[in-house]
Amino acid sequence: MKLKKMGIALLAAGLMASSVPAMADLVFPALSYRTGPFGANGAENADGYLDYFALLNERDGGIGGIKIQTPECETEYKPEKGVECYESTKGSGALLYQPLSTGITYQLIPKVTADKIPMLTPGYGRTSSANGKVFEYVFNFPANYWDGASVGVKYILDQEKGDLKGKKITLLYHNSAYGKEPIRTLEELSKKHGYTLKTIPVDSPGQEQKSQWLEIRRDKPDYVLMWGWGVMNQVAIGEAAKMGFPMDHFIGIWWAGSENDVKPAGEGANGYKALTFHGVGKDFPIFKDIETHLVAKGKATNGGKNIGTALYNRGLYFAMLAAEAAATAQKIHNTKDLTGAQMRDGLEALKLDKARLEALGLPNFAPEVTISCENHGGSGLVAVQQWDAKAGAWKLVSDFMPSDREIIDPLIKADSEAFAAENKITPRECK
Amino acid sequence: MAEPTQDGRKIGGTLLEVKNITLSFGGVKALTDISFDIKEGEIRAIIGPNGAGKSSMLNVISGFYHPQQGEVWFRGQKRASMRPYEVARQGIARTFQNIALFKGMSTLDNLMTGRITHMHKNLFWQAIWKGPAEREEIAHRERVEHIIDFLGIQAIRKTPVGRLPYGLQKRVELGRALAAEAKLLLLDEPMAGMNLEEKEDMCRFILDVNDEFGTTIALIEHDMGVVMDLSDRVVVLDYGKKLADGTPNEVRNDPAVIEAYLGVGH
Amino acid sequence: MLYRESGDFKTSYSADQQTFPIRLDRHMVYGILAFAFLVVPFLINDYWEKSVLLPFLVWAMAALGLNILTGFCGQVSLGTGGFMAVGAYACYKLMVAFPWLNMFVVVILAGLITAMVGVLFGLPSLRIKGFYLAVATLASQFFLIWLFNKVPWFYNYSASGMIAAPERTLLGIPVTGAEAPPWMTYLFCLTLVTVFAFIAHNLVRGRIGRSWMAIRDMDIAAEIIGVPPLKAKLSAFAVSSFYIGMSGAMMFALYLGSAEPSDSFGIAKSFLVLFMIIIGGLGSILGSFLGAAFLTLLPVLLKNIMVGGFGWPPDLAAHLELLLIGALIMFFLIVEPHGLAQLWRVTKERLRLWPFPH
Amino acid sequence: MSPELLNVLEVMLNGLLAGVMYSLVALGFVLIYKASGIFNYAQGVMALFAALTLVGFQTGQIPFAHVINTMFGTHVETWGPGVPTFLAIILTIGVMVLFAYLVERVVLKHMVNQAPIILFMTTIGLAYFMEGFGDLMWGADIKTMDVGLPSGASTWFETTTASWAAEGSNYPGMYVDMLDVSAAGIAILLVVVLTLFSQYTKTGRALRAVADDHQAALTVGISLRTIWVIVWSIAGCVALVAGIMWGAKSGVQFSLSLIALKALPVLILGGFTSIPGAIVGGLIIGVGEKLFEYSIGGMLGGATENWFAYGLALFFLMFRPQGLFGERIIERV
Repeated sequence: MKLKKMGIALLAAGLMASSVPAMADLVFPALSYRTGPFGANGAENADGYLDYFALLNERDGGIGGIKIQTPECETEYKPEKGVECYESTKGSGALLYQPLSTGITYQLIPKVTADKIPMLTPGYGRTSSANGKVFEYVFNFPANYWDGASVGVKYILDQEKGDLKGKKITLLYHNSAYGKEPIRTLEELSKKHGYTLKTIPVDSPGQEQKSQWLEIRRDKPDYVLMWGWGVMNQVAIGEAAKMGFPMDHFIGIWWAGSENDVKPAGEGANGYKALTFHGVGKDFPIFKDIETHLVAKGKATNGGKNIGTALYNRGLYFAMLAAEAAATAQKIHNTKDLTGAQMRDGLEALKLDKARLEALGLPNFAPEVTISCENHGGSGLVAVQQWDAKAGAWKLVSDFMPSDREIIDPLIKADSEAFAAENKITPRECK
Repeated sequence: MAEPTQDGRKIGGTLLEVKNITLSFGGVKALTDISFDIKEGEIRAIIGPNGAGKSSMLNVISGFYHPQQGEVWFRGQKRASMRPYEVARQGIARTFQNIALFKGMSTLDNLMTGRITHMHKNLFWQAIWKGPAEREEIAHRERVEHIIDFLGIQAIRKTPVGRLPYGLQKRVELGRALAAEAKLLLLDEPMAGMNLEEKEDMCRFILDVNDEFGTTIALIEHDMGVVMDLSDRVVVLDYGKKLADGTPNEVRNDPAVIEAYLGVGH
Repeated sequence: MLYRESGDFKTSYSADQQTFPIRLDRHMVYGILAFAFLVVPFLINDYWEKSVLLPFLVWAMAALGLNILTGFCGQVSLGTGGFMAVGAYACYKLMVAFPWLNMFVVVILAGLITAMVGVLFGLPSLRIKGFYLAVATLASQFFLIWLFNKVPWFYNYSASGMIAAPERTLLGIPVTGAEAPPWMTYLFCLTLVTVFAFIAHNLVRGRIGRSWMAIRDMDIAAEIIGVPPLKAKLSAFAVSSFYIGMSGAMMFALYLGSAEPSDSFGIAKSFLVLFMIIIGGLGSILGSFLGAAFLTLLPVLLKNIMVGGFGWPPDLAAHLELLLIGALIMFFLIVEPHGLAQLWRVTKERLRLWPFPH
Repeated sequence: MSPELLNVLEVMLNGLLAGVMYSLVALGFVLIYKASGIFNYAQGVMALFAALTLVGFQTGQIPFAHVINTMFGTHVETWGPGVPTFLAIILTIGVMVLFAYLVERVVLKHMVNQAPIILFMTTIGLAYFMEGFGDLMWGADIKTMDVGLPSGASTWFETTTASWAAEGSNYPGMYVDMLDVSAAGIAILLVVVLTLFSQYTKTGRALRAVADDHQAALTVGISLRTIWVIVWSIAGCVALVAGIMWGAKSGVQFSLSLIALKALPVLILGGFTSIPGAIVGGLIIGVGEKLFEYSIGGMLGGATENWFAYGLALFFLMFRPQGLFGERIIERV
C-alpha cells in the first residue's frame, strides 16, 4: 500500500509542470516542433530563435542587463501539445508566445487574451489579428498571408509590365485552413487586375501530386502560386521541375521557401521563387558574433549546423523582434522586469528603422517595422527570393514591396469585426 | 391425436416438415430431394456416414443455408425464406458440431444469450438499468439458473467458457440451446469426442429435456447405440440422398442402410 | 488479506448483478469518484486542466465509444477521428444556431447526430469483416475530413476555415470560451464521462451487450441462436459513434476551444484511440480508462522527466519519447496481450487468493 | 486522336504508374501477412528507416551523431565521404536483415498464437519505436535520395504522342516521368524474383507451406521462427525499394512513413494474401483515383484522391468481401 501511494505521488509529481525559471529573468518560451512530418523545418526555425537569445545573453548579458530564459517545449506541431506547452510555461513569467503554428495560434488567441500575455505570429496565424483594436494581445507583424498573396500578384504584375489581362494564375494549396487563406485575396485581386484564377487543392500530406500537375500542365498557367507545407513542397517542386514548368514562374509562400523544400529536387529546382519578409544568407555582421560567442564556445543550438538557412534566419528575426519589443517596453515603463501587459506596450511602440537594424548587425535584413495600438500587422512589406541551385543559396530578387492595402484592409476589418461580434468583444479605443 | 409411446410420453402432430429439399454448392450437390417430418414431442435422429449431408440438413432447417429447391414447413405453415435469427425467433434452437460458444463470455452470459429471443427491453431501459431492464434481467436469470441447476454447472457459472474443458463446453452449449426454450431443438453430434461417462450424462440430459420440458429434439449422432436407444424415429442420409426413414428397428433392418454402413457383400 | 471476495455473500440475483460485486472494489470506486468530484475541483489549475485532466476525460470518452464497437462487438474501426469531427462540427453548429441551449444538451445532441452518421458508415460492416472492415472504415475518416474542409457551411463561412467555440454559460458560469474556470470545464466533462461510463456498463451487461459480444465471439453462431446481426452491429455503431461524437464535441468546445478538421481530427487520432483500447483492454470499461490514461499521461510524464528532470534537449527527448512509447507498448503486449485491464484483473485474483495461492 | 482523348489516356497512364508506386508499398504488407498473419503497420516506417540508412551510408553519416554530440559535447557528423551507392544498398540490406532478426528475437517470438489485432498493435508499437530510433540514429532533417535512377519527363514519349494528335491542335504530347517508369520496371522485376524464389527454392516452398497452414508446416519440420526472419528480411528489402522510389520523389523525411496510408486501399482491394492482387489493386486504385479527380473531382472542389481510393476499394469489397484476389472466406458452423 505504501509503495502504491508513493507511486501515485511520484506520478503526480511527474505530471506537474516543471522548470520554473527565476522570476527575475525575462522569459521567452520557445514552442518548437522538431519531430513529426514538419520537424525538419521546425528545428531550423527554433535554432535561430534560441541562438539569438543565447547571443544576447552571451554578448550583452541579456536585455537591459536582465538575462533571458528560453524554456523550450516540443509541440510536434499539434494543437493539443501546443496548449499543454502553453499551460506548462505560462506560470513562469512568460512575456511572449510565438507558437509557430496556425493551429496552435487559434487555440491560444482566447487564452493569451485572458492571461494578458502577448502572442506574436509573424507570417502565420490569424490574419485578421492585425486589427489591434479587436485583438489586444495578438500581433502578426511584419506580414501576413494576405500580404503575401497580394505581393505575389504585385510581383507578377511587375514581371508582366503591369498588365495581367487574360493571364492565368493557378494557386496550388494545402487542403487545410492554412492553404485556403489566400483564396479570398487572390479572388479580389483578380477582379481588379483581370487575370483568371484557378485553385487546385492538394490533400495532406501530399506525396502524390500527379493529378494536380497534369492539370497544371494542360492548363499552362502563366504563373503558379503555392501555399504548401511539409512534404507537399518537395513533391510539388520536384514535379514542376520534371515537367519542365518554368521555375521562375513558380512562386511559393514563405513556408515553401526553405532549403529543405528545394534541395531534394536538385538542379531542377533552380530558379524557383518564394516570398519572404526578411533577408537571406549569412552575409550579415551578426553572424560573426554568433560565430565568436556561440559556435566557437560550443553554445550554438544543435552545434550550429543550421546557421544561415532561410528558416534559421526567420527564427533569428522572430527572436530579434521579441527582444526589441522587450527593450522598448523596458524604456517605456522604466523598469527592467517586465509583465505581459508591459510587453504588449513594448510591442505596440516597436519601431525598427534602418539605423537600428544596422546597429543590431542586420543591415537591410528586413524592412522597417512600426507597430501601433490599432495596427498589429505592420506594414506588410514582402520581397521575393530565388533559389540558385549551383550556389545552393537563396538570394533576394526584389525589394520589399507593399501589399495592396485597398484590398486587404477591408478584408481584415470584416473578419476581425465578425470575430468581435461572435465573441462579444467591444473593440477598444486607440489614442 | 397424441399417441403415447411405450414409455408413456406424448407424440403429437407434425411440428416441422421438409419437402423435396435440394441444396448444392457451386455444382456439388449436398442434398438431393430430401423429405421427412418431425413430430411434436419426439426425438428424431438423423444418421449417415461422413459427408452424407446431415449438418447441411440442420443448416437448412436453421435457415443458414438456403436450398435451391424444396420447402420447409414449420407448425403447419410454409416458411418463407428467412434469416437464421428469424428462424430462431420462431422457436428453433440448436447446438453445433464444433463447439460454437462465445468464448469471451462466462457460462452464465452464454446461457443468458440463449434467452435473447425472449428479452425485449429497449436500448433506453437498458441504459438506465434500474427498473424494467433489471427486472427483466432477474426474471430471465431465474430461468437460466434453473437450467444451470439442471445441468449441474453451478460451479462454473462465472468462468469464461474458453477456459472450460471440452465436455463441460458441450454441456454449456446444450444449456444455451435449452435456455431458448425452443419448440424444436437441433443437436449436432452432442456426444462427439466424449468418453463413456460423459456420453451417459449427455444422454440423460437429452432424455430429461424431452421428458421434463416436452421439447422436440432432432439430433445427429454417430454412436449407433445411443441413436437406437434414444430416438423414436431415425432418418438415414447417404451422399445427400435419403436412404431410409422409420423407427430404429425398421432402419436397423433396412438392406440399403446395411449396405451403406457396412459396404457391399459383407 | 484486505482484498477478498469470500464472506461477501450475495443473497439475491440483483445483488450478484450489481456494478461492482466485490465490496472493496465498490468502496474504492466510490472513493475515487468522491475525490474526483469533491476534492480535485479545489486543487485544479489551468495546467492540470488542459494538459492532464481534460485530455484524459475526452480520450476516455472516445475510448469507451470505440471499445463498445471494437472491444465488445468486434468491429475494428479506424474512423474514430472522422466521427469525432462530426461531433465537433455538430456541436459548433448547434452552439451557434441555438445560443440558449444548455451545453449538456448540445453535447448529447452532437452525439446523437454522430450516431446517425455512424450508422450510415457502419452499413458496410454487414458484409465486410476483420481488417478489411478496419481499412474500409478509413474511407469514412478521409471522406468526413475532406467534407468538413470543403463545405464552408460547416465552418460558417469564416475566412480561416477554423471553428471556434463561443462562450456559453451553465448556471451563470462560463463553461466554454477562455473565461471558463478550469474546475467548471473539468466538472462538466467529468459528469458526462461518469454518467456515460455507467451507462456503457449497463449496456454491456444486459441483453444488448450480450448480443454484441455474441457477434464478436462467433457471428454465425450468434445469428443462428437468434441475434439479428444487422441490429446488433448497427446498434454498436450507433452507440459507439454517440460516445465518440460526444468526445469530439467535448474536445472542441471544452478542451481546445477551436478546431480544424485535419489538424485536430486526422487519421492519427483514429489510431490513437485504437491504441488506447488495445493497451487498456478490449471489451473492458475499466480498460478504456486505463488505456486513455496510459497514452495521454505517459507522453507528458516522459517529457517532464526528460526535459524538466534531466534537462535533455527537447528534440532528443521527443525522439526518445517516441522510442520509449513504442517499446512500452510492445513490452506490455508481451507481458499481457489482453491489456492493462487484464493485468489489473490478474493482480486482483492473486490478491484475492493471497496468502494462499492454491 | 483528339487532345481530350489523349488527355484521358495521359491521366490513365500516369494513374497506372502511380498505382505501381502504391503496389511497391503494398507488396511488403502482403508478404508478411501471407506468411504470418500479421498486419504489419510498421511497413511504412520500415521504408523510411531503410531509406534513411541507405542515405546515411551513401553520405557517410555517423549514426547517433546528434546523441553523441549532446552527451560528449563533440562535433562529429560524418566519418568520411561515404560509400558507393551499390555498396550502400548491400549494407542497407544487411541492416534490414539484422533488423528482421532482432524483431523476431525480441518481439515476435513472444507473440505466437496471439489474436490478429494484438499482433497488429505490436507492429504499431514497433512503428513508434522505429520512428524514434530512426530519428535518433540518422537525424530528423530532410535528406536527398539519389541512387542514379533516371528521372524527369521522357522527351521521346512526348514527341511521339504529340504526333498522334490532330494537326494544328497544338497538343504538347503526353507526360511520363522516367522515375515512375523505372519504378514499374523494378516492380515487375521484384514480382518475378519473388515468384521464382517461392516456386523454385526450398525456402520458397517452405514459405508457401507456412502461408498455407501454420500447424501443418510445423509438423513437417519447418521452423516457423526462421521463416519469420526470412519473410521480415524480404519485406525489409521491399521496403528499401519503396523507400528509394518514394524518397527520390520527396526527399527522405518523416512523411515517407505515411505512404502506408496510400497502400492500404490497394491492399484491401487486391486482398491481403495475394501478390498479384497487390499489383492489380495498385493499378486499379491508381487509375481510378486519377480518373475520378480528372473527371469529377474538380467539380467537387478537388483533393478527392485520398478518400476516393478508399471509397473505390470499399465498393469492390461490397461484391468480394475478401478482396479481388483474396482467398474466399468460407463460412461454416
